[in-house]
Amino acid sequence: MVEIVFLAPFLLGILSFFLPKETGRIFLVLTGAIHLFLSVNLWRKRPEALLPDYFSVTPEGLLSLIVISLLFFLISIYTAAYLEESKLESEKMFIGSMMLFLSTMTMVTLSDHIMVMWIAIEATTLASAPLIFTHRSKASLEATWKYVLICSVGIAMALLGTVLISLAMDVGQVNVPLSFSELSNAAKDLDPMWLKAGFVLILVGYGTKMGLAPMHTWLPDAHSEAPSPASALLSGVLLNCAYLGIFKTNKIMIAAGLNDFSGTILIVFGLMSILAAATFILKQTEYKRLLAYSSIENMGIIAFGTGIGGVGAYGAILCLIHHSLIKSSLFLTSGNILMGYGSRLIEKTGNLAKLMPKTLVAFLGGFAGISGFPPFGIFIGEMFIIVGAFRTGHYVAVVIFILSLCVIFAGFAKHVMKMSFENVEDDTDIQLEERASMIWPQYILLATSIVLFLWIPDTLFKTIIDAVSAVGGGF
Amino acid sequence: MIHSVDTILSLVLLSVLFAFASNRVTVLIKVIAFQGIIVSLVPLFTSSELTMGSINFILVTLAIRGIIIPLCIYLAIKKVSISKEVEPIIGYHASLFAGLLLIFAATYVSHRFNIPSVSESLLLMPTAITILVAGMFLLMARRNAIAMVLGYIMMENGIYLVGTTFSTRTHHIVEFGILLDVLAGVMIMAIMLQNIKQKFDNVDTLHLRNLKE
Amino acid sequence: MDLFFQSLLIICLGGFSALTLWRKFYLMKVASVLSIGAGCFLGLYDAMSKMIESGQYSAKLSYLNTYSLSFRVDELSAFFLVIIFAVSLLSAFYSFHYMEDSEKSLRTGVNYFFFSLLIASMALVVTADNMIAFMLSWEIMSLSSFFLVIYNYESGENRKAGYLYFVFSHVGAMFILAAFGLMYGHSGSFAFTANLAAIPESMKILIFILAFIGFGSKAGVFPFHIWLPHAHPAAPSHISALMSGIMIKTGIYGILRVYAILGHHSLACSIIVLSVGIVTGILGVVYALGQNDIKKLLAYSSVENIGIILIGIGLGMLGMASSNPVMAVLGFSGGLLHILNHSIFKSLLFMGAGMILHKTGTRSIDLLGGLLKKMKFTGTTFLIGSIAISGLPPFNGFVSEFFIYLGGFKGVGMDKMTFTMSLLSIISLAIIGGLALACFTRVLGIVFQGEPRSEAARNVNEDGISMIVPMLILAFFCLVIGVYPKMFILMAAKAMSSLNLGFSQAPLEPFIEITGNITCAASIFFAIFLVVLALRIFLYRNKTIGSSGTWGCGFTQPTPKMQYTGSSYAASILEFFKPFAPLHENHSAIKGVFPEKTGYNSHISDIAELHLNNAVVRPVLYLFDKLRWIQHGDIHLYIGYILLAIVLLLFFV
Amino acid sequence: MMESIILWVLALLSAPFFSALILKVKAFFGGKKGPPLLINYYTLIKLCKKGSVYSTSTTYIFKMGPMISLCASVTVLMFLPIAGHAPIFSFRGDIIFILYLLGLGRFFTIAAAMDTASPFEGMGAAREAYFPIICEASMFMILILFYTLTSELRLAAYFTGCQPLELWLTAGSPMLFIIFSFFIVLLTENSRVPVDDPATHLELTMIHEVMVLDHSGPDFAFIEFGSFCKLFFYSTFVARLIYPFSTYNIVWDIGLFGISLVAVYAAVGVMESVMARYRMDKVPQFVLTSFALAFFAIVITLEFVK
Repeated sequence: MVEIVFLAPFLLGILSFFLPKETGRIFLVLTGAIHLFLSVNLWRKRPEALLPDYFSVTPEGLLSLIVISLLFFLISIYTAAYLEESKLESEKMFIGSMMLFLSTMTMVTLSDHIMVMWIAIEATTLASAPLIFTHRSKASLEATWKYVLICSVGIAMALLGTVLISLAMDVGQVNVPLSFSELSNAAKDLDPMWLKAGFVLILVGYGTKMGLAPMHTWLPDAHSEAPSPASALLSGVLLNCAYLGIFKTNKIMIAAGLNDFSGTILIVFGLMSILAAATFILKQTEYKRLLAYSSIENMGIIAFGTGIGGVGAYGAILCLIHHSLIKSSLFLTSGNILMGYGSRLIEKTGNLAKLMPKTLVAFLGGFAGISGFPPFGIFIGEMFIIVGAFRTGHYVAVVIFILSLCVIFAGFAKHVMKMSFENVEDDTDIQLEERASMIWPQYILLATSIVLFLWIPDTLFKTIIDAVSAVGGGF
Repeated sequence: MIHSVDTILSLVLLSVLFAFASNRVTVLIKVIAFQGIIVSLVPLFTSSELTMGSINFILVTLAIRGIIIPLCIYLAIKKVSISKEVEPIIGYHASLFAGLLLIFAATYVSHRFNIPSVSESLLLMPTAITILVAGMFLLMARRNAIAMVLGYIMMENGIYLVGTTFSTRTHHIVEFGILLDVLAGVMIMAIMLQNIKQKFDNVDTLHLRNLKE
Repeated sequence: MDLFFQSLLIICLGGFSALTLWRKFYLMKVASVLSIGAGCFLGLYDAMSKMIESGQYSAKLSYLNTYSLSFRVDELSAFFLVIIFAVSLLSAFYSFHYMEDSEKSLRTGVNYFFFSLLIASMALVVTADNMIAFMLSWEIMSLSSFFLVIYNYESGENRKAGYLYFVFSHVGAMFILAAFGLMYGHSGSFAFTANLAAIPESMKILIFILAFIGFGSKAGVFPFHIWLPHAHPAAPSHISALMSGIMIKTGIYGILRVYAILGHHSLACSIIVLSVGIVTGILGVVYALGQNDIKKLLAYSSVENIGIILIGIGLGMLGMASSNPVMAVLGFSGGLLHILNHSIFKSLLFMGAGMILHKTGTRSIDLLGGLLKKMKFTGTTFLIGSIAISGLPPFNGFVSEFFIYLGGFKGVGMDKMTFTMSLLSIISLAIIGGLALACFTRVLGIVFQGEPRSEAARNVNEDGISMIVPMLILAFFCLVIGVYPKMFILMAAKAMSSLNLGFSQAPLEPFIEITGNITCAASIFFAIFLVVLALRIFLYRNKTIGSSGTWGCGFTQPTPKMQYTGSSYAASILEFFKPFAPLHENHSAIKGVFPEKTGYNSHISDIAELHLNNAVVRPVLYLFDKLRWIQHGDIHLYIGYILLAIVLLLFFV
Repeated sequence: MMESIILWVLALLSAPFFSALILKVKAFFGGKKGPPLLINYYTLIKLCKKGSVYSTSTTYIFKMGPMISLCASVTVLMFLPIAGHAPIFSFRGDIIFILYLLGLGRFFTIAAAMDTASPFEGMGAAREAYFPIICEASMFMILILFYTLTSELRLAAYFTGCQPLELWLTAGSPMLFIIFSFFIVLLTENSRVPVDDPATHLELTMIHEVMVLDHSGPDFAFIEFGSFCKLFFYSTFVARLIYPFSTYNIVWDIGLFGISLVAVYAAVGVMESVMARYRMDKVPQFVLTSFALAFFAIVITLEFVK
């Protein structure tokens, strides 16, 4: 009974619209807990789906699911405190959308049918739009508008891509269900030209959602305007969901022996994303946008790693997991900072070291993690990607990769130094008490990254290997 | 040989040109509704066998694409009494010319590829490509937010048309899911339109370019 | 678990205990200093015994299920371990009285935490035996030292220093990673012991260059040294001692290790190392001479010494390239010994500078003066350190430079290229020696001698036994190595044996002969000194010893302000190096018959820093600035991007 | 060995005498009678009899300075093959040790000068720190040439017996360059005209003399004696190069060596009499000349002679 994992939050989400505010918060945490329980259960049992044509438990899906579930649970704890502090008007809407969002993302991870996956991914857009619009300001309206429109257009392209893949089946006279696993098995017989065209469209489509440059344009707006817990969810898990679509399509490509084609495209998009992130990180003025661009960078890294294949693909999966953990922690931290200083501008924030020491620990930890310092997992992921790229002989690409990472680090570090240590001009009084439930979720997320950096449980490891071996990854 | 569906599809092509040239939002909505109806009816002509299920599905599609979606937008406009000008970025004449070029190119491209279409229709593929790209054109060339939403719907229609051209293997439930998604998307966009109108007093996207870099 | 890992654990324990005990300031200091000290002591003992037994110890930890983190202590590692633990031990004790601000209790605790991490990670860097373990420890080292550098983050200068350091170390790490990536690309294994024979020679040179840049940026090799003179002064002095004394040597270690792994003895690599070493050495000391900040000066002097070490290693490599084992052995052992020596006297000097900073509150040498009278121990040990760092006998700096000289002279008799490089190394060593002498007589003369130039320098005292004793110990070793270098040079020679030089046993006889000669020469000097001392005592018996002010050559109202300043002392030498050390003066012109009070200040700029700004930072910023239009806020074009991406990609289908 | 020690003692004893020669030559050029040849001995004895006055600014380094610089000079002479006879000590690389030992002496001279807090002594110290850098470079340049000629790195290998002749024979005319180069180094290191004028009365223009302004009594005697020894040391180099032979008879050798030494000292004297001091900023160029000469000598030797 796989479907319950996404049906449960769906129903609970609908239900939450009818609950009073205070109950809603508890309900949210509860939903997170239930979902986590269900996901862990799913992980352990790996049951068959009721609708095996549409849903199945795949290793890559499981990985994403468990990350989503864990993140959502922690974020829901934070959200409960956050809502108490921030006094949103549309709290009910927010909580309900969070749960629906969770439900749709879960559906993405569990769907195996290419159309169903499309439906689920489009549904995530719709479910998350209210989250971005929470503040009801002009800016958030603009961000939501861009988000909905760009993502819808992009994802429409993915739909076209899936249609083209089915065309490739027609041309190649393959008659199997439209599920990723079946398609991978029959990939050799698919018509390569239409498959390629389909892949391109899917890549652009889901790439829009994932935040690959130049389709990333909605991302910084949406992340900066959404309330921080929502940004954490968007950046931490939504991007992964979109990546899942690309990953699975790439699997078909590799099975069809077109890995050169798909790999090159992924590498190019990855590099473009990293460069785009570098462009805007250098002189960024808002810290939430900074984090958003850093997400674009990391998505670029992941796409690059996937394109490299081999040990690079393994590195990409590690980056994916750890990026979710670290970036969501960073976004939650940014929520604290935003509430503390009341401004999104880097200029107006400063001297976290003195004013918000506990937040600073989470902030610096997250920064170190996201820039690829040990003991956080992105370090090892990036290392694998780089050595993998050398192994496969992508010298030019890896040189660009390394240099732009350096530029990004220089830009990022500058802002972080400013925010953490530099004095703010006037005596800012911090309007936030650093309470445990707004600090510990971040700490736990970072600690998870550290633990997973040092030690990966066998079952998780096996799942990762199952996932990457399908895209020609390994070690 | 002229396939029966080609007749109505040529009307769709014409409607694209019409949409490009028109400066009124209401006209555009009507064009979209017309396209929605035609596009939903195409499977009737192309499918080899018609089951009860598929006929039902066609009816539902017709209802959503041809009626509910345009109505949604129309109501949204009505409610907030938005100015009717589409505010083109690319002028009407140029748009018209682009539309002609587009139709030509679409025909050329679809003939280049040897697509084993399930139907013998000559115009199906060119029309699909045309409205797909035309939708994107509207998205890019019209400042009016409503026109952009309409462009998106047109694009979706195009994709649907491409899908019906050759995909017979998806179950209706899946297609229905897709349809639902589109519907929900359009509804959310309609809500956004209302909000834009409330916040900015009109739906010109000129106001929506403050977030950058 | 091996004693080595146990000692690291104890060290880290000290750091953690500081984090937990920070509310009780003295308890925290005692606990963490004792724990870190005990760990270092154990580690030192262990490294010594490994050095003596020369048994290779290796450990392998399974990592991420399929990989491993392997560590191996061979002779080279043991050599570095000895240095790391010894200096860390002393600086841990030094910190006890140095970190006295109980109001910054939490910050001190954090400082101890990262201090312990830094020591542990350095020890792991020099023992790491595969790429993963190496990069892991390397990055932890960078990270923890970054936090140590911004200890005093209130000052903008320190923040800038921390930032520069952070960026440089990350970029450097990326270069190292690229070098490792190339190796991995050919061998498909993360192990350092992997067979690299299949790599083409040109690729080996490329790998070496990449690694050299990466490690060089940590070691402070010109032009990647820019962070160093900013970061070392910013850190608390015991950290500066640690960073300058050993952390930058891990860069040298990396270069040596990569050299050993590649087993590639080409002329090209040695020429690169040598020429970079020469430039680093000379410019380092020139900039040192131009500094007015005592810790900055010491930092630049570290750059200089890295240059000397590189000259030694480069000569060794040159010897290998021209198959002259004696030259190779002399060069490498000189370079290695200089690593040891430099870590001794540079920590000593930084500790001295720390004492001055601690007591006077200023680092500007032109505000100091006459400290020797008030700070007997600091002054004397600083004197010893200064002599040693100038490479003068009978102290340790001379011994290593002597070996490098001998190595250089061995190369003089060889073919043209070797001859030219050797000639350049010898001459530049001579020039570096002379400049270092000028530089350190300047520091000594301005800071410790003469009359105090400010109130801060006038009222000083010297206390804090835990700060004095480490300096005494270090000074003692300066002398011991200078007079009895045999044991230490044998240590260096032993370390050399894991450099994969191709001959199983390095010829040791020349060492014993040379060290004997040095001991002998030093003894002669001391004997004569004793005779002269006796003579002096004899001549001064029953004499009247007068005391008066310094003769002012007719000027009867001398003030401390009339003394020669550090800037004027260095001015004429800097004039000579003007193209490389542009001088910026800042003074208002004197106008009128009764001019107002005026001031003068000057500083020299580092050309690497200038050019980094002009040639790298600005173009990069410009380029990316130009790209910023892509995100201009207009949704229509955003949708256009999507279409464009599709259309472009469809062309490739 | 015994002979070496005797020679060393002789050298120590005769060093002040030779220095007085310079004064004599200068007096001759000035048309004066000049001080007696033993003037330096008188001075030393006089100084030794006196007590000292120390500045209140000074520390123990001020007292160490004279001792160390004297020690350095005296020790250096033990490695010097006087009159072509083997020195007391000699080992591979001793020349480097010697040069650095002289450096140590310089270090302490400078440190002692800085100890007095006198601006004039500081000025002298700065110059003392500057010019020898170039000297040292040219010394090493010469050393490289000698090494290529003899493959030895011992002072004894260059200047004992007929070794200098060997140098002349292998290198030929470039050796003339070396003599000049050495001579310039000699003038610089010992603060003679045209680098420094020991007889001037203006402190601003002095180098060595200004650095020792505050020393008095036996301390000053040490300094004076040390500088005599140092001058002797450098003069020996030049003397051995202009008289490269050896008769293998110690008495003859001493005699002929003495004569050539006299010639060198006289040359210094002549130099001082006919030349004026250079402006301070011209001095580096002058010293660089020696470096250039040595460099050319190497180039020529390697390119044309071998």
